[in-house]
Amino acid sequence: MQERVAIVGVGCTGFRSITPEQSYKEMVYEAAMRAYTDAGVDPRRDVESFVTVAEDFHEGTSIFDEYTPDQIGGALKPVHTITGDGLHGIATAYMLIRTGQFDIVAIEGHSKASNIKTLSEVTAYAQDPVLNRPLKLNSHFIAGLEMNRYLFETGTSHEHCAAVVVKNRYNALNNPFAPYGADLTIEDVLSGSMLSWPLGKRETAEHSDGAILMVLASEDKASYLTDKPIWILGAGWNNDSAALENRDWAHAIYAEEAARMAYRQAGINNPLEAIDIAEVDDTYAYKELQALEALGFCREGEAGILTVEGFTSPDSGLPVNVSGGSLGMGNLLEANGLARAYEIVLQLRGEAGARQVEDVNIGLAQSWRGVPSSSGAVLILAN
Amino acid sequence: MVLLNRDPNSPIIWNGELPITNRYTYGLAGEKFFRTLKDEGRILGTHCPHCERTYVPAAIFCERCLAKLNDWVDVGTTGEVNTFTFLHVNLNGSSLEKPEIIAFVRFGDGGLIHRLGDTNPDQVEIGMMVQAVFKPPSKRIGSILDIDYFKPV
Amino acid sequence: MGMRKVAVIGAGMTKFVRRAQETPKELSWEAAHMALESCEMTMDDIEAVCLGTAPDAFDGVHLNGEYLSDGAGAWRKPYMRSYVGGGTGVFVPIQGWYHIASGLFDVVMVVAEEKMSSYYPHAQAAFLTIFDHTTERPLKPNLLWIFALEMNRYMTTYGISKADIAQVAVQHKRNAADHPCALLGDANITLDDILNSEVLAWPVQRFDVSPVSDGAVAVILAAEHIAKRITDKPVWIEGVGWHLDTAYWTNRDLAYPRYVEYAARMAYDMAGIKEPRKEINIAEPYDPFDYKALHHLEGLQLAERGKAPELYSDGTASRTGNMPVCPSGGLLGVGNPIAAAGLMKIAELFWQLRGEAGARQVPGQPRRGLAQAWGDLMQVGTVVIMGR
Amino acid sequence: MTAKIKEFPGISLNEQDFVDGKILYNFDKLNGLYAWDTGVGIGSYLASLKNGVILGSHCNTCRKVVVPPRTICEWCFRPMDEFVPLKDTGIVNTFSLCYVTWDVKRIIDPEIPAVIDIDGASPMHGIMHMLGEVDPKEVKIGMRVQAVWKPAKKRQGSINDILYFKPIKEE
Repeated sequence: MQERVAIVGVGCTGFRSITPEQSYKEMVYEAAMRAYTDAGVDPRRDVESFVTVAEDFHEGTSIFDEYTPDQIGGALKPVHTITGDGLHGIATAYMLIRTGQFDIVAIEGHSKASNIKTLSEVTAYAQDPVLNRPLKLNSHFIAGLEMNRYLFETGTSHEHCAAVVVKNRYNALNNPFAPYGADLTIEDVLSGSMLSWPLGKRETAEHSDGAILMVLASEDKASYLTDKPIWILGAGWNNDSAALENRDWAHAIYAEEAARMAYRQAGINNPLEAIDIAEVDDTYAYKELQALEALGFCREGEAGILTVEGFTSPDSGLPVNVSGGSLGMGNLLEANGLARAYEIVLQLRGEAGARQVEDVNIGLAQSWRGVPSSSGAVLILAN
Repeated sequence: MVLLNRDPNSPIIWNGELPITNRYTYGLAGEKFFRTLKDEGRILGTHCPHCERTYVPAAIFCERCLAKLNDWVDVGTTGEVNTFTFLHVNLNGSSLEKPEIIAFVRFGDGGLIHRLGDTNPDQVEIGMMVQAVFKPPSKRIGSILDIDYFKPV
Repeated sequence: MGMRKVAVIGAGMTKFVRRAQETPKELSWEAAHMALESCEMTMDDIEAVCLGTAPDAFDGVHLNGEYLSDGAGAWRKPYMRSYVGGGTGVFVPIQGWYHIASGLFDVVMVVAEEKMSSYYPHAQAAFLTIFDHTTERPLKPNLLWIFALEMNRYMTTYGISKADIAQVAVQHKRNAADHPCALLGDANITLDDILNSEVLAWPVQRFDVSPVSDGAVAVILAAEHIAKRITDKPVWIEGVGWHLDTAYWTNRDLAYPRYVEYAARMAYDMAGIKEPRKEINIAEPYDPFDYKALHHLEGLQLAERGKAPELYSDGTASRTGNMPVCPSGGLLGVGNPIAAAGLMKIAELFWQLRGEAGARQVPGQPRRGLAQAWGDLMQVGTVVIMGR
Repeated sequence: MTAKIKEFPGISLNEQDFVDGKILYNFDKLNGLYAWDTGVGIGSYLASLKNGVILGSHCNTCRKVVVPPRTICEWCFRPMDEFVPLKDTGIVNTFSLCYVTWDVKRIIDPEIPAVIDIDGASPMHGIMHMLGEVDPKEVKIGMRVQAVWKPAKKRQGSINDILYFKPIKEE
């Protein structure tokens, strides 16, 4: 068994609403080359196993894992696919290295959301085919139900949610990879059209295309490959009820449980004290607030107030989604968590450019699999 | 990142589809739940004595302990609005002319997702009691749509 | 520090049927529930859950892993679904293995489910969507093509006859007659029945093919200290291996499955096996089509290239032979609910190595067995070696 | 264990059970429409097909010519060095005589799918396509074939711009 595992290389294409000049394979190759160059490894020689995250209906191909190896250097090597978020993928690579059987493992995730012409209908096909799908409802209704109950139980206001949009899209202006940067006011956000009241369209992340690949290594290899290893202190993942009828509508239980698992590994008792920067799921604005509470950064009902007060802005108490989050970078389907973790890696290395936060030693990334799932993951990284 | 130049006459996209057509059985629990809904206009749950939870709609297993559930209970047709939303978009993402009121109506420890009717948006609130409005027996087919909608009590 | 040892300590499965009444969740639950009961454990003992199911097209649910999670026992537990096409059934126990070998968990439930009948009217049509969307799907390919193309190449390269291959279907379907979950067991089937069956896609005939099926299988894996406490007959996972070849399947020789060889070598290395033909007592190679069992026995180094039919003609592969092959009845006999079929092979080895396989029991107290699956575009090999 | 267990779960239905209304069920159909970006490699392949040319690509490091063309060599992971127009002739690597369509309809005259190793590409490098203008009984592995193209005006930049491959008559 190998105890310690580090991220030793990262590569990313940047994100845009469309990417018509390249196929998904060419896009993934671009991220892969950057990551392997960053890590100083040759995938054909050095990388011993590969993990990818993908969903068939997002790709338009059944058993999509078929098409994953060539563009990541994985042909005729141990490659497998997880139908999870990118953070599930990182957790998988982490486990593979910890077995002692592999020293260097790569993890890839991407989005070609722009290629799905009927994304909302594809998403609706994830609803229970007997209980829910006959109602023929756009899946945003699930977020609407969840947000309403969350606001009701916690006393969070609509303005609090809008403040998340203002912050994250403003942060995105400092991120050259983020296509949705904007300088908005709370009124701008609230005056947009409704998706599923109380959820507004401007509180929902647009989709983007892009790819991310990361290289993980065991402690021995990591110290040989890089002088800036980013250590995995903890990885947690969890599922709440799959059935809409059985879940707790107000709370992100999956995030609570995933955080519990990750904190236990990392030996963290007081997250707010221990963690210097966080990148959390904000595919819907209220999700960021719900996540901050589930992750134990504050008590229930406080996240919105802290956001309005600026506590989660860059260079404040706990900078959250300095990258711009999904609201600023776009919803990347299975790659969302990788984008969150990518920012944490840059911050911990001190390579985040104009948006670099000072004195960061421990960072947290969190993700959610989107409606109608109740599945998410948490990763804790340190420099 | 590549050395090759794209043929300037290349088509940018290739259009296609996933031709997926499915037939779903209702399963062990669904069979009894929906037969009872259709034939008797009753909503059934199942109870797990070990976890002290009542699943609605009825399930054949407890998701917590995986025990088989044999204890069927009638939970009535009136439940509490646990949460609701006004949905402004269609299945395909286009705007609805008039938003639909969608609610999660609590029965036992579970409940049903459905539409609300016979009410206007201003009157809907969390905690209100609503009742299932069934289609006439001759029009029921054994479906969640055998309930037309829920209306305030 | 050495590697953590991982054992299989319980198993359960549903019957494999053409059309199940159960929903996919319910099938998963039935197998999971039975696996728990088999080792007298409860959900409180299960620390994480791994799920295998192949394309979402069959169950007919997008994000199918999320949909199936409650049936698989994943409520408020760490849960992931993995897939490598048809190889998934033997991959998902590997996924369970690395969960435990990583030191993060001690007890993991592994579930594999497939309900092919939900793809209606014809499950086979779903396979159109596994081909490249731009360069191949416009030709309207079907699943039979890839098998027929590979089978023809294999037969022609090594001069193997249809009769050589049909022995496999005969033996597996006869073996399956003893499996209580089997869909197509037939104790009296003959070589002529296979050879005279309807031609679907020459050289593939109706009885060369395993049946479209619904079903689920579950096994419980545990770390050494737990396994020894729960049972005096743990079956250890001694080696695992998997390899995925390039997606450009028309750019490689289909006569020999080198990805299976690579996967097998990885597993043999881990298990410390130097001479597989002497050290493997039972083989459960993947047999969705009869020639595939032969193809895989060669890739697994259990037969010389082109010589696997001899294992069947000289009796080596029979249930009482020196190296029984598919004593379960395999996919050809028990059925082929894709991911579940692969995990069925793991359950079979578990029962065989514990001497609990009933009428199917291989004599001589076998010590070590191998299960293998294959899938995608003739591309992936997954191998698990289990031993007492 | 299986010896001890008498009953395995799993309820088997007949197609007639659905017809007779003995069980409840419903239908659904995915409206899954996609517009996949073709990119540099496959975009150029399709453009070439429209001009009646099968395009490959060449890796200097591995000294291989592959088809369909890609921009990355999966074996050395370096960018491919150049596009290479290939011939429209080749050798049957393997084939089948298929009496069932993709959606499981029976047909009398078989479709003949084949892998055809394309002349000009490295050995064992081919594409999947159909054979035509040939008696099914005459098809052999190793047989030489040539593409039959749609008329230039009707080509769309698709793999279907080749109708099928037919045997080359040996002079």
